[in-house]
Amino acid sequence: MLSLTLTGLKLKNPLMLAAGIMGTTGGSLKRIAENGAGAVVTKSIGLEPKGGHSNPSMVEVDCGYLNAMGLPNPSYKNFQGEIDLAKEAGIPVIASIFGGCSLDFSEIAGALRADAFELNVSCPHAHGFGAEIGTDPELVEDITRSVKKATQVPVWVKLTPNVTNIKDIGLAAQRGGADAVVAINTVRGMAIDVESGYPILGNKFGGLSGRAIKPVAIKCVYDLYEALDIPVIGVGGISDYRDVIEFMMAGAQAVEIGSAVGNNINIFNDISSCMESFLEEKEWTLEDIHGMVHRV
Amino acid sequence: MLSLTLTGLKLKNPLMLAAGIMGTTGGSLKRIAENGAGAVVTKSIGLEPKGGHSNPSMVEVDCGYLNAMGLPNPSYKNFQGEIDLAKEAGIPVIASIFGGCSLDFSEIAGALRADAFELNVSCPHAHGFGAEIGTDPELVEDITRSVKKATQVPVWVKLTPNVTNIKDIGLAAQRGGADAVVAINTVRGMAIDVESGYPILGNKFGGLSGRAIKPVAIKCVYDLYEALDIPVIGVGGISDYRDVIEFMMAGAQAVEIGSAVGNNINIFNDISSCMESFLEEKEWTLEDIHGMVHRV
Amino acid sequence: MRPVNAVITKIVDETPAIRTFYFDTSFEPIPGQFVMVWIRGVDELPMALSYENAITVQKVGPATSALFELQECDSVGIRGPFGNGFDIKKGHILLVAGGVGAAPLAPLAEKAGASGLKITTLLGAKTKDELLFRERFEAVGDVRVATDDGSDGTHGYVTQLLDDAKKYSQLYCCGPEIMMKMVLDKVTPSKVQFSLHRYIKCGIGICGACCVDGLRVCRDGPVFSGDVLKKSEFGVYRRNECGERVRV
Amino acid sequence: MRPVNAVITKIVDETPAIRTFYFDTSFEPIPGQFVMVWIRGVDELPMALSYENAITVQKVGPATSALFELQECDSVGIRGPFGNGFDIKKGHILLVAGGVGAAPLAPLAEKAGASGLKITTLLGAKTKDELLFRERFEAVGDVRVATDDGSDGTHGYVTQLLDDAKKYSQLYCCGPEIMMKMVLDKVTPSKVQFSLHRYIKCGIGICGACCVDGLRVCRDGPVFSGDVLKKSEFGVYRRNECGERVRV
Ligand SMILES: Cc1cc2nc3c(=O)[nH]c(=O)nc-3n(C[C@H](O)[C@H](O)[C@H](O)COP(=O)(O)OP(=O)(O)OC[C@H]3O[C@@H](n4cnc5c(N)ncnc54)[C@H](O)[C@@H]3O)c2cc1C
Ligand SMILES: Cc1cc2nc3c(=O)[nH]c(=O)nc-3n(C[C@H](O)[C@H](O)[C@H](O)COP(=O)(O)OP(=O)(O)OC[C@H]3O[C@@H](n4cnc5c(N)ncnc54)[C@H](O)[C@@H]3O)c2cc1C
Ligand SMILES: Cc1cc2nc3c(=O)[nH]c(=O)nc-3n(C[C@H](O)[C@H](O)[C@H](O)COP(=O)(O)O)c2cc1C
Ligand SMILES: Cc1cc2nc3c(=O)[nH]c(=O)nc-3n(C[C@H](O)[C@H](O)[C@H](O)COP(=O)(O)O)c2cc1C
Ligand code: FES
Ligand code: FES
Repeated sequence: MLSLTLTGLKLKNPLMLAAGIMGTTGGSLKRIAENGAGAVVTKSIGLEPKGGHSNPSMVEVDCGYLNAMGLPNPSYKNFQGEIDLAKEAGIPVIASIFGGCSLDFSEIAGALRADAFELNVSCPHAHGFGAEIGTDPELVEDITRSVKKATQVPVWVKLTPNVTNIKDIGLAAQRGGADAVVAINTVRGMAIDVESGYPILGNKFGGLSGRAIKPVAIKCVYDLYEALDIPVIGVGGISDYRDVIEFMMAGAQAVEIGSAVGNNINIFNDISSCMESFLEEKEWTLEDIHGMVHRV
Repeated sequence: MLSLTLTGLKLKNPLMLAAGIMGTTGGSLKRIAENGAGAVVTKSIGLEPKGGHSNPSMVEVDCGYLNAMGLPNPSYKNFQGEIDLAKEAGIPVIASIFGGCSLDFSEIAGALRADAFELNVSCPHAHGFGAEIGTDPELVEDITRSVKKATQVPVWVKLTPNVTNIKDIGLAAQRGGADAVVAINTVRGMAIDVESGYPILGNKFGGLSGRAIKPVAIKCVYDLYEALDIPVIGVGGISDYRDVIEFMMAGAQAVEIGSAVGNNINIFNDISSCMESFLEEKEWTLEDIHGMVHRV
Repeated sequence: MRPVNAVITKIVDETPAIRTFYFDTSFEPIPGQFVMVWIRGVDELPMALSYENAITVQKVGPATSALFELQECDSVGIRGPFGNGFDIKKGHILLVAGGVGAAPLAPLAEKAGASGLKITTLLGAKTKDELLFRERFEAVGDVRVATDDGSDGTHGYVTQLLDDAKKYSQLYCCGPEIMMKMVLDKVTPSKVQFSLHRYIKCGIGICGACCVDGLRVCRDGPVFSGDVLKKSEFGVYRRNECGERVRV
Repeated sequence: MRPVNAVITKIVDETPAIRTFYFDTSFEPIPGQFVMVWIRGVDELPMALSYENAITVQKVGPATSALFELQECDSVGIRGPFGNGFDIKKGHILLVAGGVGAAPLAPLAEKAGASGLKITTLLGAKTKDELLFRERFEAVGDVRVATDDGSDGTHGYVTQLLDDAKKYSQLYCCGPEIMMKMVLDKVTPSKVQFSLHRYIKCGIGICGACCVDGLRVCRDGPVFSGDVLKKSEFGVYRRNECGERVRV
């Protein structure tokens, strides 16, 4: 009763592992798959191996986490084996990829085999002036279009909430041919150690994830659902089944779960079964709740 | 030991009441003043009396609150008495004001007597296309300049975090002649009732405040301190003295406290005394911690 | 807290204009506490809990009318209980209820009765039909009645029955502000607790919409001792939803 | 949790390359748990708690060198304790420690000793000077020593001392992965608990940097039973900070 088709992919449930969580090794992706996820998204993979920012790279804050991992990854040249291993679990494996320009993105997408690509256009490593490329509609459209040319599989574009108007970026992705958008990546944030005056993260600032950002993500999904024709995938602060329902009502066709996996590696199974009971009791289907808030 | 001069105003401590909290009546402003605040900011006051959005206008979420009050206010024509009453407590009273264009703002600032004005340029009622005026640098500069012409007292500009680059807006305020900027107003957010599919707020979406947004506010203050020459006033998620220290280290010269007043009306006294002990133990002055993170 | 989904299990017509809505959820209130009742798509209103799991509503405007259209099995969203509630003092207590003001006083009467206090109630309404919860008050003590039109009890305001206030250890009063002001002016302020009505927006003590001078009705109240109110704007003016002063 | 400010109260040179740093804060660990030690402005590193309030550090690179420059009264930021720690089983237990791997085993020995278990320790190091916590292990049981250069005890690896493994109820092992792999290959896997070393980024079980197959060293570990590791990548390869496979 939770199964669905998302941009052509068959999922047994709408709960996916978010990028960057337990996503660097085939073994960890497989473990999450076996724990009930409908699909898994890998760590964002780039052109060259990267060690990421120096530690501390993650810290718990009120109701969430701040992280600045700095996109550590083994490069796409060393990653196909991990994807293949993850595939053994029998669910779709989506490769998250990043780069500094459309050429980087299309090189990677052209070389990796995965069930879909998720474009992380919210990394702070763009060529040019160091701004996040995901804040520039033209760049986003351009990157999306070039990846669509480089691959046959569905292409999702993951959006940053750190923009004045997320609809503009979503529309750009749609124009570029995206099969879906994913919202949201982390929210810009910073924490300072009051004992010393040092920023806690090695990179000084980072991205906020976890329960703190759920209302922000819900609003982004709501706005994107209104503006776009392609599916919206929700992510940000999900920690129980009610959160998933809330995202779907806002307009998400499926969701991804990140930070909450840390404290509950079995969260996909747990949420699936709670969702089933909830929908049964309400006599609702996934279709019924999808975008419900726009209809009441 | 906590006293300071902020844009020419003498404050006994750097802890101010944020706009929109207990700020509609002279009596409530006075009560906060008597509970230890260094200064109080009024509810944002506009041209005409406004009843605001329909209820629910505020709801508690994880680690914070969502609100969409809709700027209820009695209009500046009915407000001087409240300010005068608040003044009886002997601390600076800052009038927060809003409008749809620079004419609205200067009309109000020209008519009200207060110790300073805080321009709320983050209200969603701008003339034109309904976007928040605080996201447009030119409008912000223009409004600031016209208020500066209309009044002799210090003018602070309160910024929204819902922009791609808050520095641009801060710089615009500075160019317009602002004496300080205040960051941040609430973060766009939404909550949905999963039992019914209704958005919980009468206005559908609203602004997130409280502990959830502190890392976002700290980053904004950090960025503004780097970019601007005028003082930055920090606000967002403060609930204890460590939060205040964190804001000041990020670059805030003073702070405002909003949501946390609800659960602790005596928070200004409480934080003052904790801050004094902390600074004494560390042998630090307010100057030492102001902007400390930029120097380590 | 987010609103809890409360399903209406029973609806009772108390008077021609007043109905009690029972829910499937108990809110375990202190008598005098209130909840915010969200009629989805319409409005959210403060309502005293008249039972552990019920509110008693007078139809006065759009939102209460919308509430009156709900049926059993419909649901509302409820936040709360909020506020302080009444402080029950020992001795012989007097309840002074005007109109729907009887709603928070009836559970107080029952709780005080259960702990053996002596209770007298002065119950007022426009007409005999509109007298609320008479039986609940009678079950725990004496009841004296006043109606504006003289259709039952004393002809006139319930405050006219208030001659022997001195003999009570504590007074509890809820009703129209005018009536409560008359009570405040007639008795020793420190001996009366009033449950106030102000425009409630947030309900959680942050926005300040409900302030009587610096006091938040939703958080510091809704129950206040008369001596706190004596020199305040209570009885003089209240605020409308814009925060403008409106004479009482 | 945010890092706690831990002030260094005492520094003890344990061997030429290993120092113990005592803090003003007790972390009340289960033996085998670790903390993330933030040397401000430099790096944050995982370190086992060698005492309730201390870590014992081998100088191997930039961050540990920076730590060695700190003095008493300096402070570090500490998050933790994290991880599962050792599961102490009844009977006669055997500890197998290689180099700084003795750090998490010493508090285990003391806790087991205090609850009356019989303890034998095989202690290995490059040279006699580098044998860590010998006295702590001797205080609670037998100790047999091996050094790579033969300067004390058996000449060679500590694993050479591992002939009579069957007679112990449980083995506890920490040291270089090569050495731990040799232990795993020599004994009944379900009878050994290994404390693993992997590159730790978040320390809280979210990022996945520390995974051995699907298992998170920082959260599901750092202590794993041998049978869990038997068919894993343990002893075969680990990941560098990019997540690339590196042969052990
Ligand atoms: C603490 C408290 C407890 C209350 N308990 C009860 C009760 O048990 N039974 C009962 O029938 N009524 C109670 N009320 C009053 C009730 O909230 C109003 O009658 C109701 O809000 C009217 O809404 P309406 O839209 O039907 O009428 P409207 O036509 O909108 O207004 C009629 C009157 O109700 C007032 N009102 C409207 N909205 C609010 C609001 N958000 N907060 C406060 N007043 C409002 C208006 O100011 C006006 O005076 C209580 C009020 C408070 C403050
Ligand atoms: C659970 C756990 C407990 C540990 N306990 C101790 C202990 O009690 N005493 C002790 O001396 N050492 C301990 N270590 C190892 C210690 O963390 C490394 O020696 C230290 O990080 C080296 O840092 P460096 O910058 O000085 O050296 P580098 O030159 O950076 O690296 C030297 C080695 O340390 C590794 N290393 C560097 N950073 C990390 C990191 N963030 N996480 C894991 N390994 C890293 C490198 O991969 C390399 O193999 C423990 C490691 C783990 C995982
Ligand atoms: C440790 C960590 C690493 C992340 N790495 C990536 C990444 O590589 N690519 C990406 O698109 N998002 C990354 N994210 C963002 C998450 O995928 C997700 O969008 C965000 O954390 C919000 O979801 P959550 O609140 O459920 O964690 C990362 C998040 C965390 C916490
Ligand atoms: C109920 C409520 C009403 C508010 N009204 C205003 C307002 O009128 N003008 C304004 O500039 N900010 C307003 N704010 C924003 C606060 O001043 C403050 O910027 C924000 O709440 C973040 O601070 P906090 O986390 O301490 O609450 C309001 C916030 C809340 C919660
Ligand atoms: S209604 Fe907001 S403070 Fe009472
Ligand atoms: S270091 Fe991040 S999961 Fe272990």
